[in-house]
Amino acid sequence: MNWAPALPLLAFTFVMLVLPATRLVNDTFALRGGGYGLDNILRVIDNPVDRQAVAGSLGLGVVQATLASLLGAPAAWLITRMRLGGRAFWLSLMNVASNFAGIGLAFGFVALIGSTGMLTLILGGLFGIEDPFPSTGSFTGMNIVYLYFNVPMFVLLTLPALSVLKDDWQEAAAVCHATRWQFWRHVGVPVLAPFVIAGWLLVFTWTIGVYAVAYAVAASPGSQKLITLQIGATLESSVFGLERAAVLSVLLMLLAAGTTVLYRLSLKRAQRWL
Amino acid sequence: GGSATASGDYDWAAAPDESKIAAQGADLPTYGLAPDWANYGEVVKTFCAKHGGACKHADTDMSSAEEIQRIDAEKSNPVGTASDIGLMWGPVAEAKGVVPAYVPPSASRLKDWQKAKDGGWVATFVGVPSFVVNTDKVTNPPKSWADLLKPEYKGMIATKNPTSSGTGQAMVVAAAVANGGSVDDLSPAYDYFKKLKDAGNLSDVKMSEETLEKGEAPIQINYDFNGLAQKNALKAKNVNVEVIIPSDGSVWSPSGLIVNRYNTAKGDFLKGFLDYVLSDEAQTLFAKFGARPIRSLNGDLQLPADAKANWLPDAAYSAVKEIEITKVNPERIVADWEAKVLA
Amino acid sequence: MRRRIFLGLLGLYFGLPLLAALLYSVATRWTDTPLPDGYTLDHWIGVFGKPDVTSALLRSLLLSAVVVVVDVLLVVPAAYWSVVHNPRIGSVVQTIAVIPFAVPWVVVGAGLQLVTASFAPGLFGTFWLLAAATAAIAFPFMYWAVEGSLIAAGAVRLSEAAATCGANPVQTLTRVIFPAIRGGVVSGALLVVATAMNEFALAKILVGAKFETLPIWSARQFVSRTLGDPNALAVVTIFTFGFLFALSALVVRLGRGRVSTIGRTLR
Amino acid sequence: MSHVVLEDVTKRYAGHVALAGVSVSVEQGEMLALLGPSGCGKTTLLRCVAGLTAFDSGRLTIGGVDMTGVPVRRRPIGMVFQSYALFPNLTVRGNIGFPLTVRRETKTGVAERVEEMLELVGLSEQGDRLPNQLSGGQQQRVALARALAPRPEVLLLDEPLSALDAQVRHRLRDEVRRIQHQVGITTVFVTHDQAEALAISDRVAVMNAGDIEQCAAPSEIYTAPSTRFAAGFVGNRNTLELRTSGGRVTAGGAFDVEAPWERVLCMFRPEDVSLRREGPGARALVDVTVFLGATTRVYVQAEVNGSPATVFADLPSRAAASLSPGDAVRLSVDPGHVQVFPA
Amino acid sequence: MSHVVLEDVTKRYAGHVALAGVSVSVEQGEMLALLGPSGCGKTTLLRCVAGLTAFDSGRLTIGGVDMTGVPVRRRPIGMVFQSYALFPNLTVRGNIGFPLTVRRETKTGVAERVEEMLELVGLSEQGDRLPNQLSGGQQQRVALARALAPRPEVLLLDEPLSALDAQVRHRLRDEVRRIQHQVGITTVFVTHDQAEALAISDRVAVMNAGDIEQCAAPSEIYTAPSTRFAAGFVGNRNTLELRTSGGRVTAGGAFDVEAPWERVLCMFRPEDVSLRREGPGARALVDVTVFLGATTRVYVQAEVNGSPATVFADLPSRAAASLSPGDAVRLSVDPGHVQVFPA
Ligand SMILES: Nc1ncnc2c1ncn2[C@@H]1O[C@H](COP(=O)(O)OP(=O)(O)OP(=O)(O)O)[C@@H](O)[C@H]1O
Ligand SMILES: Nc1ncnc2c1ncn2[C@@H]1O[C@H](COP(=O)(O)OP(=O)(O)OP(=O)(O)O)[C@@H](O)[C@H]1O
Ligand SMILES: [Mg+2]
Ligand SMILES: [Mg+2]
Repeated sequence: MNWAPALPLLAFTFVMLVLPATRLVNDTFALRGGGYGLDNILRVIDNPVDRQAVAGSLGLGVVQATLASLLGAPAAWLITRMRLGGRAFWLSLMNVASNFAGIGLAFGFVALIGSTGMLTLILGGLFGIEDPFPSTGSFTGMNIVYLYFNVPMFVLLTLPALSVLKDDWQEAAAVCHATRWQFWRHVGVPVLAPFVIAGWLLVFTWTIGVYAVAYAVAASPGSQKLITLQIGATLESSVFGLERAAVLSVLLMLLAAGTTVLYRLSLKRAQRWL
Repeated sequence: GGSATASGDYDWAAAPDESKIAAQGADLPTYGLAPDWANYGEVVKTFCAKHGGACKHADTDMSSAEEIQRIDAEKSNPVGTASDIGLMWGPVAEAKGVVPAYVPPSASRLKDWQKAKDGGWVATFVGVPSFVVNTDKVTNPPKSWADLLKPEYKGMIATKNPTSSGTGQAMVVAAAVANGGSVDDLSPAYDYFKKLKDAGNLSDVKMSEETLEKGEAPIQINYDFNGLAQKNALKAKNVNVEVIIPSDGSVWSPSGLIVNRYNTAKGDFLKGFLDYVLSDEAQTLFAKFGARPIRSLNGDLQLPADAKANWLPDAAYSAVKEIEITKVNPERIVADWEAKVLA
Repeated sequence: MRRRIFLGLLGLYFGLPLLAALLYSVATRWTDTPLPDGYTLDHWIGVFGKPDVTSALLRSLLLSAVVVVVDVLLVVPAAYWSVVHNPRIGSVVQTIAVIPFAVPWVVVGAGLQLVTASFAPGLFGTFWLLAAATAAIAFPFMYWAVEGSLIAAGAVRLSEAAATCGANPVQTLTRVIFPAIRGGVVSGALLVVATAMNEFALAKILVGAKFETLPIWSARQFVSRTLGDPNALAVVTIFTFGFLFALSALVVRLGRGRVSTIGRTLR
Repeated sequence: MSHVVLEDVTKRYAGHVALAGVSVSVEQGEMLALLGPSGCGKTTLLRCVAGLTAFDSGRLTIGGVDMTGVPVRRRPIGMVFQSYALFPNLTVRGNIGFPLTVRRETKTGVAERVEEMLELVGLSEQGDRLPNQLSGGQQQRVALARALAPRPEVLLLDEPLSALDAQVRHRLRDEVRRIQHQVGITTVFVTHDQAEALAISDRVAVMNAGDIEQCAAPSEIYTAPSTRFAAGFVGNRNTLELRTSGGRVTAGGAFDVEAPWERVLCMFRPEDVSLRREGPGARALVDVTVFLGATTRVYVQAEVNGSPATVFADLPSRAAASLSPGDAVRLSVDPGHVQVFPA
Repeated sequence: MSHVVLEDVTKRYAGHVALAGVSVSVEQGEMLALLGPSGCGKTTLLRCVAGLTAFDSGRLTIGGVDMTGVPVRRRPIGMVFQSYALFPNLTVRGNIGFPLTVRRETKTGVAERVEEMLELVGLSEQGDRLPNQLSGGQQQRVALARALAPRPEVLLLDEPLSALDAQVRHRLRDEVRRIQHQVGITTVFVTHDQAEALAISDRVAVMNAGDIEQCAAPSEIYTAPSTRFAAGFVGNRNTLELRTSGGRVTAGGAFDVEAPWERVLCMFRPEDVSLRREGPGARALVDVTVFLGATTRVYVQAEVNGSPATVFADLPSRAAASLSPGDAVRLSVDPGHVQVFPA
């Protein structure tokens, strides 16, 4: 078949993405002294901090994906039912917020719920609540910050899928004497489930890969360990070898590949009835 | 180092051609040598003016390791010129081969461990890891490392991360020396920080001027000269900051200057600059910022009183020790910190 | 009613950090009081009076523009060919698109640093490498948006119709397909711009001070070893958010809410 | 008493009148077809009966009970949507059983009724398929079975056949009619296809612009439309605009009828036109013949009262076979089959 | 010589045969209808002619020129798609002018031709609208004008009317026919609606399972189908499966025809059935009558050769008015109108 018009893109992405990725795979197995082996991987497995980081990232991914689904699914549903004005506002907000995963975000949250943040002081002043918020560098605090871009991410991911839920199914359920709740239980939720699962998987992957925010909120010794932070630290501190960064990056790629397979399977399930 | 293939035909060992310095400095990208860091902005400006030029100094903030790596990565298309490093990274840079074999004449005034064997880096000024405290927030500021363990400072102490920051690494050495260790034995520091962490006193907030100002992290372990600069800056905003040298000990931790061996197009400028930072003039400029010039530490420089205006009284430094910090292997600190403190 | 409360709380969550940053950007002194001690526009005036900020802003805009152009030129023909003639292109591209989605961009940057050092050392540190790298990490957003709108516009049918009208492939692409998927291209471009405006890791690793973009400038304020300017950072944060929000609202409104600005789809 | 009664029901959408005071009643066990052009308000009327749309004023009773305030799911109705609206994740059995399970009927009770309905619509073989594994016609039958399963008193059908192609449509039309007879359920059937309305229903209500123009048995609607709109909308009709003289209109000898207005529209059906070689009638020339199967449509150019007019006649194909373009013929229409309306 | 000639064209999709060696030719200026059930290969055949689908073996010539290897855009064809495939961003004028502008015709040349085409399809008023501002019927006409604008030699129409509702479909069917006559262009028209095929074309090719079963004039297809499939697919037919005796089959007195097989299918059209109160013929009881407008379909239960059979007859509505369910009648069919096929 004919590939010509796609060759520029394929060549470009090959050089810019596939080659670096391949290089990382190579560095995962290449030993400092020459030759190939599993030493680098074993060293990462042995390192308790790397283990903490893997656990932290997976935990964050699971919690984020779950919270983003729980909040994002109804939000997306409500957005689809809005008039143009409201929809334009919310879509734009979701759009910008989903990309707002950087220093500005960390800054905003510190100014809001840091120990001397605006909201902290208001709550403390008005209701005498001491320490109402966890520190943004802790696991819980990070979850609060990450939702800011993950909920929009989930909304944007699932919005197109929501259009599969036809209005007349609700009406049909009503004339079948079903309550609204029965409609959601028997039809709405089962139909949307594959898309929600797919969105969950993508948010999970995305969360684990986020670096800039983590860097901004959690770079102190006491804060939550994450895979990306370990990678970043290696890049910042190691002159002679980036093996650990390579190993952890390959781990991220494997996670992504795994979730992508699950994601495809989940969507395939949806195809059964669409 | 100095192989002909990588650095072309440029003769690093020769004395700089002073006439070229102004032109070569016209465009000056540096790594980790910010104009607001230790008065480097002034230092560069004065040096350029001296040679009849005006430098356009633009900096990218990096850790020492990143600087070395970066210089190596861009060797065939060199951009970076000069970088500030924690001195323990000097030998690392030399081993990596990113610095030229040039020993400036002024380096003769330094002790052996304060400069490169084959050239390419020199110590510039020293800082003391100390406690920078927002006293509006902390009415009873800690006086010693031991104080930091008190429960009243729960969640208040922010530090740099020794896995990536030179300041953080110096802090580890200081804590080791204060707790009975030495440059050869940093283990007391790890035990200490482990205790500090388990006590819950370490904050997981980032250490920065902003978190200091707002009292997010009211106790920060930073270089004395940075603390003094912050104290002055925040005074303008009516925030009170104290810089406290730990009474149970700390260390004189030198910073150094490395220059990019591959950037031969600016070779004369770099050689001149490497020499200049040890001149009386440059050393005085460091002092005015609050950093002790290395030559002053060595007792080789008499500073005018106004240059010391920003300093804490000498008495505060009585427990501070001088050490050969280049004996410390920074990559070792990263590994040990992870294994012994974080795990 | 319940949906009002839900949306209200959500709006509050999204609005409050911005409000805090906004207040910070107009605060004279703000330490441990719930609200700033006083208000001033000095930071705003000061920030945009600073040549380093304005030129960083211009650099970011230039970078975004170049990246958008590169992505459009690379992605549109590929997506078109994939949808209309060879679906296998789509599978390959989708597989590649996983990389920037999963691998932190700082790692992509490090990998590129290693790769260019071995293959094209002359490229390292140049604006073009940064533009190319940013285009590479942002391309999935463009691809998803364009592919989605190609399918929605019935590109296969339209191409066949154009062929029976006597149009050659280039005429088909420029006169029929491109105008029909403009909405998708614009929304893809929006996400690409948002990415390029916010991207920091690649810019830091690949060019740094040589081409200081707005995020690098912000990072300098935030993580600098010495004195940052938090008020200025607040100004830039609010400005960037507002700029992208306005751009986004414009695009959504022009598309009458149908061409949503959704780049990633679950299809 | 009538089973479903609407009295003066009105519905406005943003100033646009969708129902302009509709009154109509449907007898027990009767099938009423709502026929009208797109946008005339058929769906709106049906949705008002179902409760899916709330009307602005008027009254609706079903079985004598006022439906005001009764939610959709408590109304004794079953409904088939134009798009079928089958639940995509449920099998055929799941769809048909849905209205029963939501009422918490027993498992076996549900299963029995489902089999019964599958039997009724002839889908016993396909019970375990998903809707997207069925053809359009099969989906339509599932929708019908689902609507009938809970034994509603009234069945509402919104253009249930319009998405199907002609052949399937004809077959299913007869099937819907058969099932309705068999079950004996009161039914309202919305369509814009007049042939369908005539074929399927006991009575046809012709709607136009939000109101019912005529409601009568199919043959009456067809042969004796009471309004010009009904005449033009139901069946194909030739329309001639003619001038009267002395209270009568003569169409150049084609017919001669009373007409109490000055200018009139004379409408007559193509099957009521006769074309003969000889004899009385208006002179005409055969233009084109279109073979329609059993009949052939013959277009003729006639001269009626001095001006040219195109008239079409449907003749049995065998009779039309002898006519070819250009033949001269005499055109006549039985005056009893000409409807006259003011122009 | 024929204008479009297909010789033994075959096309396979992953093992599934879409075209099983089709040979057919279309004369200059002729309209050929391709009629067949869904999935029989009509679209595939049309797309092969257009070059949108490549066939596996066989030969296609247009105007005597072999089309092998000729790309779509160089073939002398115009095509109208089922979904119209209008360019959404171009106005009506832009769409119609598109095939001309891509050929780099002059601006005024394009504009003139566009106006001409707008005139032809009666859309002069709507020239500046966008496709989504047009009704389905109007869109269809734009598609037709676009296909005709570059004066192709051959026009290909793929179910151009199937997306429209019945009334519009009938009107446009006649219009397409008129335009085709007026332009005199060789046309292939795909449809699965037999009434449409009969009404519109000069010849009808009945397709089944990838092959053409019969290709003949509409009246011949209708009255003398050559295969059982054609007989069943075109028009409504009663089908009785009967046993012969002595080389003849008698249907209980309804008819008596030759039949050279042991078991046969007798097929006859409802309009060829006569029902009389008295006289010869098979005994039957009227079951249901369905009013179809000009005709009424009467279902009767007859006893044919000892077993019950349902037969339907289409009678003029006036004649059928006297029949009601339960009436006893005599059923007969003119033997000349009975087709006999082996069972
Ligand atoms: N939700 C609505 N909002 C505004 N106007 C509406 C709405 N629903 C229907 N209408 C308008 O009310 C009128 C009647 O609509 P309705 O759907 O009842 O027509 P219909 O006879 O069913 O037509 P069709 O045969 O096209 O389905 C139309 O003019 C339509 O545009
Ligand atoms: N691209 C394709 N890949 C595989 N099979 C195909 C493809 N296109 C058509 N077919 C198969 O070829 C056969 C003929 O298809 P075609 O579209 O020609 O039918 P058709 O007569 O036009 O039917 P319809 O009336 O439904 O449009 C069908 O069985 C169809 O499933
Ligand atoms: Mg309707
Ligand atoms: Mg087809």
